[in-house]
Amino acid sequence: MIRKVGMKIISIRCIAQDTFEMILENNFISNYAVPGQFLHLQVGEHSLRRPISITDCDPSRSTVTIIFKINGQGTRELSAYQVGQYLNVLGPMGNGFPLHANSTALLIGGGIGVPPLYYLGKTLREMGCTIISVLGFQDKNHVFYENEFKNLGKNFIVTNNGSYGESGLVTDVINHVHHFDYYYSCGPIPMLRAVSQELKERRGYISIEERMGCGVGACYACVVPTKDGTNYKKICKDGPVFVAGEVKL
Amino acid sequence: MIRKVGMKIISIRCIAQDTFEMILENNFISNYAVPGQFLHLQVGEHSLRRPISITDCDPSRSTVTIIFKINGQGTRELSAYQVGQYLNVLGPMGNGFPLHANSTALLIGGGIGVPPLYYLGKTLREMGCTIISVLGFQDKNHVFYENEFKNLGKNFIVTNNGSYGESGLVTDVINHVHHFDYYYSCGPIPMLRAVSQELKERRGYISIEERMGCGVGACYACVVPTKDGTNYKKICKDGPVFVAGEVKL
Amino acid sequence: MTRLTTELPGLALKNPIMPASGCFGFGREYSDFYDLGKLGAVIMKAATGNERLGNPTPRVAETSSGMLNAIGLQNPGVDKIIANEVPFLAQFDTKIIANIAGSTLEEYEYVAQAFNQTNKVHALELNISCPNVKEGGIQFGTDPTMASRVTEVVKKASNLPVYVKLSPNVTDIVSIAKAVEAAGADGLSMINTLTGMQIHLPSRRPIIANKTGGLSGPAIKPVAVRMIYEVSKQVQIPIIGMGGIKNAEDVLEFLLAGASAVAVGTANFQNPFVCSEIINELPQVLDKYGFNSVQDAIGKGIVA
Amino acid sequence: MTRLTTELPGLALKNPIMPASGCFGFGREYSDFYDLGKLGAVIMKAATGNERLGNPTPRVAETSSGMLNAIGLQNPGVDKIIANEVPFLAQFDTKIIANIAGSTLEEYEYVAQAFNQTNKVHALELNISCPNVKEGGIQFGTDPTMASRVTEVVKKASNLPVYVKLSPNVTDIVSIAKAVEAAGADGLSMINTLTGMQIHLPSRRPIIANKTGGLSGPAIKPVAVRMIYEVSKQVQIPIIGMGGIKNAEDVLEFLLAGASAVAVGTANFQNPFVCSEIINELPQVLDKYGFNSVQDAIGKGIVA
Ligand SMILES: Cc1cc2nc3c(=O)[nH]c(=O)nc-3n(C[C@H](O)[C@H](O)[C@H](O)COP(=O)(O)OP(=O)(O)OC[C@H]3O[C@@H](n4cnc5c(N)ncnc54)[C@H](O)[C@@H]3O)c2cc1C
Ligand SMILES: Cc1cc2nc3c(=O)[nH]c(=O)nc-3n(C[C@H](O)[C@H](O)[C@H](O)COP(=O)(O)OP(=O)(O)OC[C@H]3O[C@@H](n4cnc5c(N)ncnc54)[C@H](O)[C@@H]3O)c2cc1C
Ligand SMILES: Cc1cc2nc3c(=O)[nH]c(=O)nc-3n(C[C@H](O)[C@H](O)[C@H](O)COP(=O)(O)O)c2cc1C
Ligand SMILES: Cc1cc2nc3c(=O)[nH]c(=O)nc-3n(C[C@H](O)[C@H](O)[C@H](O)COP(=O)(O)O)c2cc1C
Ligand code: FES
Ligand code: FES
Repeated sequence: MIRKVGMKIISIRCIAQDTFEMILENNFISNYAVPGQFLHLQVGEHSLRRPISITDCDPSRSTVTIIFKINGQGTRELSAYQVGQYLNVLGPMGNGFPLHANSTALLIGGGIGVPPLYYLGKTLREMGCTIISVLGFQDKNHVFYENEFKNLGKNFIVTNNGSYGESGLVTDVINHVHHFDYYYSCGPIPMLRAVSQELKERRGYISIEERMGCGVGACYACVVPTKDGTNYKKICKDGPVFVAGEVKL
Repeated sequence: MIRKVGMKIISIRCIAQDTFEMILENNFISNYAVPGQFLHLQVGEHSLRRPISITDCDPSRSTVTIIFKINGQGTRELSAYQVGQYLNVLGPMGNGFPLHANSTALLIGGGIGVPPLYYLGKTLREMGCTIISVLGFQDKNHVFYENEFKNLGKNFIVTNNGSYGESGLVTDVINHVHHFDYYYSCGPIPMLRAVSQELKERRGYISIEERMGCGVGACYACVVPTKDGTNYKKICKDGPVFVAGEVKL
Repeated sequence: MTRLTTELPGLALKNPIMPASGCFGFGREYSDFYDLGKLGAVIMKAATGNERLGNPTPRVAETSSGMLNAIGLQNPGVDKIIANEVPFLAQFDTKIIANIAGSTLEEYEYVAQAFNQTNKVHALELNISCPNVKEGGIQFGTDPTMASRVTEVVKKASNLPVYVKLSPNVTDIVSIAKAVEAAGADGLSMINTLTGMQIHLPSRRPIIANKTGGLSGPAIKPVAVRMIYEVSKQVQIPIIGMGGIKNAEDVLEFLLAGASAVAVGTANFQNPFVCSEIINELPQVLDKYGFNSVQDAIGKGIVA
Repeated sequence: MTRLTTELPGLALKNPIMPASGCFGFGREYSDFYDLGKLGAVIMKAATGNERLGNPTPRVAETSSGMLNAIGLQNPGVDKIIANEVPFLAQFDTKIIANIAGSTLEEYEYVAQAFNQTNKVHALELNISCPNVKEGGIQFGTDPTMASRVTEVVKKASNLPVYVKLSPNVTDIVSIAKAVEAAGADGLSMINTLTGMQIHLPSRRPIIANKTGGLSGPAIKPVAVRMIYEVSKQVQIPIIGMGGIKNAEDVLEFLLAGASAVAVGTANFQNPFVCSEIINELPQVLDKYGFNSVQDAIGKGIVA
């Protein structure tokens, strides 16, 4: 169930270039959100809300963490919000990742696709999974949450220009990872396309982004064609998580 | 000379129903503004600025006081600004009241027309004038600055419903005040019309309001016809103060 | 509650508030937020003869105080809507208005007939103004002759009252309104979106994959109010007003301009409760500005 | 600075930025804020044959991300403008564009001739689209035949390049653009304001005394970009683009859509320095999005 809630900003800090981690307080969301779901944030008076994935939830402290990158006017304004202010939020939105206990999971994230994988990895870890993560960033200055992911298991960082970790694309690294049961990927469409091509023999899940109107499934803004092209899925309601191969990227 | 300045909010308090006094800090404005001039305030992202009269200036503390009433969305938002925030301001705008040293001045204000008369009265007082003020308000809850005006000289408060001071309109009181050299009036157009009719044999000045675009004289939004109807004056640039009788109300 | 009632052909509404077509799907999603029985009516998303998959994405873009959309009439087709969606909405104590679209006169006719055969739809809203359909949709809405032809066809095809939804992208909206009135329209719905475009600087391409999209939201409210005012003085049939409504004061502005009821579109995206909240606030707003009832406010803008 | 230059008929501009007509008076007031010599050009407030006193007040109202105005072409008349205002502007190292308006063809002709005789004005902007003039102004702008007639008359009356300013309140702006191009226009100016209305709830009256007014500001930007894009693909003459520009990124959006230069109107009211600031920021914005020069960006929106 989606609710409209006020979420109090508990902390906000810059964790990488143009990238902010914000901790929000709300009992309902922290209790009910599952990995892969997102929040639909009202920023200022903007006509449309901004979808931002859930990076982590701590029901014991009633907190929800998000990580966002300044991408335009709305995220720029969001980065200027102050501790103590309330955000008008719809959530939790969409469907989470299918979770397979006691499996080995390969998490493949790119840029602002990395955040939801942290909550996913933490949850899978608690379910007895082995976690391997491959995270791609533009360059050294954009890397975030490396330690957090290291705490979950084996971790590779890849930067486009090689300024940190491996050099190149996440696909250059996942080539060498063979021992996993499921992969979970989130990032820009070209990356998801490459990843699902590369791993087309493997079982996996991808999380997709698209510009949204309502965020609840009513306006048909955020659709993605199904594999055979005969139909559309709504990312906000049927997704954002899909079985790899289910939709056409 | 008009400048665009940032004015720091030093204090804000509710002084009557829906009525706020705000003290702003800025050296340039506090030094150069004269009674009758106004500030052109940017509130949030509103497309048009809000003209608000100067209630007082204290060059020694670099402060400028304004008083405004919640009248719509912009003034409502302004009342929610916090101490320490900066306001984006154009000022000082328009022309001040002509000042006659050592004269007796009758100040006639109505509602949000009262604020500029305070700075005027204070300045005239310092120039050796005797001040009589007649201030009209809707009702008891809307009365403000009574003590401040009492400190300048004789003061009458009039409320429409008689809930405080005299009952009726300012014109009911000014009828009885005969000993003055100049009158100075600011308030709603119907009041100014009645006042200038009532006092048509006397010398006086009125300050007028109109919806503004630029505030600097470029857009021709804020005009008022001259007495003979053959021309227009711009309130923002030629006014807001006019010799009574100069323009058609 | 009777001070909120408003009466239009086929639509005795408990209040003048309805979600606008395309901004509320078929109501399911919003039924999780509040009881749809609270609404005066629900205007369904556009129905076409067959399923339509709509335009490629991105389909929406944000603009200053508004948004662009080019959904492209994605819908499962009238038959599936009647089978799966109308029965859902019919559970609620509200009126159902079916928005119908097409590329040809025959398609409009087919869709109108189909809705006519259900006894659950209370009125048709004839979408002759969707700027996102290439095959001719836009033509129907910008030419008085075409507009009256499609109106006549739909009137013949069904017994339901027909509200023709006008496009604002025209030189002379009054002549189109008069033409469809003469052709038998029972009411008007106005306005649809203004055609607009936004270019994404990094990619140098229009954000909307369809290049242009329909501009909606508070940005267009002054255009809507002007057009409703102009048309209401020139026609006898009632108007469902829309375009940028966000709150109960906006509703009153539309009533004063001449609308007999209103629809709320884009504002649902910011606040899914908006229609319900407006219905709650409307009585106080009527009080505040001295109106006894909705009926009392319709067309009461003073333009002397 | 050469990366900012742009060349239009009669207007070799040092940069593409000019204040829009009616939003900058005759420059005097803004010359207190910065050196007008910094501007690519100044478009003067509309001039008519005789003095006009304009409309009653209120003449402006605020809307979401925009404003309405109905100034009603108040101006001292072309002769006084030439005597008192043009010499003032001519002191600055900038181009002067005279915006001309009229109620009759003869009035347009008279005003054009008068400006032609000064050798200080570099181009005429033909205002056939002011929605606030009742006697026919609006007609010239919404009908292709009328629009081309007035263009021809003005072209004959002067040797100055003529930019025809188009109204967005039309069904088919491309046909009007093509008509005035055929009639000899040297360029287009677009867009003028959209006609709108706002009702003041306490008084139940339109805020604007003239009832309707012209909507400008960021609210209309998507409509402007769409129209400029559509027209630029269909005509050979250059376009001065305007409608809601507030910053250098907006300027680039208009260039990509097909404008060769831009005008900034409403934004001057919020920020009197806006034109000067945009000129300062433009080089960085060109860098950011990978353009060498203004010239390099014109019409480079990719619409495949
Ligand atoms: C399901 C989902 C989860 C996301 N999770 C995250 C996250 O955890 N961290 C993060 O930094 N970003 C995330 N994004 C992307 C984020 O929504 C955009 O970066 C953000 O909306 C940009 O807003 P803006 O105001 O800065 O940009 P502007 O360009 O000013 O936005 C204008 C409009 O376009 C939309 N928009 C622009 N870019 C995108 C985009 N990439 N995806 C969707 N809408 C866009 C905005 O929402 C807004 O409606 C997610 C997107 C989706 C769909
Ligand atoms: C020279 C001058 C001095 C003023 N001094 C004061 C003062 O000292 N204290 C005070 O409380 N008010 C003063 N006013 C009135 C004040 O400007 C308006 O109350 C204020 O602009 C309303 O803004 P809003 O956003 O609350 O109303 P909205 O109705 O939301 O405003 C919409 C638009 O209309 C304009 N507007 C609305 N009402 C008025 C009005 N009465 N006069 C001018 N513009 C208006 C706004 O500026 C804005 O552009 C003065 C006005 C002028 C012209
Ligand atoms: C996402 C979206 C989809 C729309 N789909 C339709 C539609 O299918 N049929 C229709 O007649 N109007 C459609 N409209 C137009 C709205 O019904 C309404 O006329 C317009 O948006 C103006 O109202 P608003 O400003 O309140 O949104 C759509 C609008 C939006 C924003
Ligand atoms: C107050 C005001 C006065 C205007 N006067 C004129 C005018 O005299 N002649 C004209 O061609 N356009 C006039 N316009 C239209 C502008 O030049 C411009 O085309 C329009 O406002 C869109 O640009 P903007 O959104 O940047 O303001 C006026 C606009 C405003 C806001
Ligand atoms: S955003 Fe409206 S359906 Fe997904
Ligand atoms: S507000 Fe522009 S001339 Fe006065």
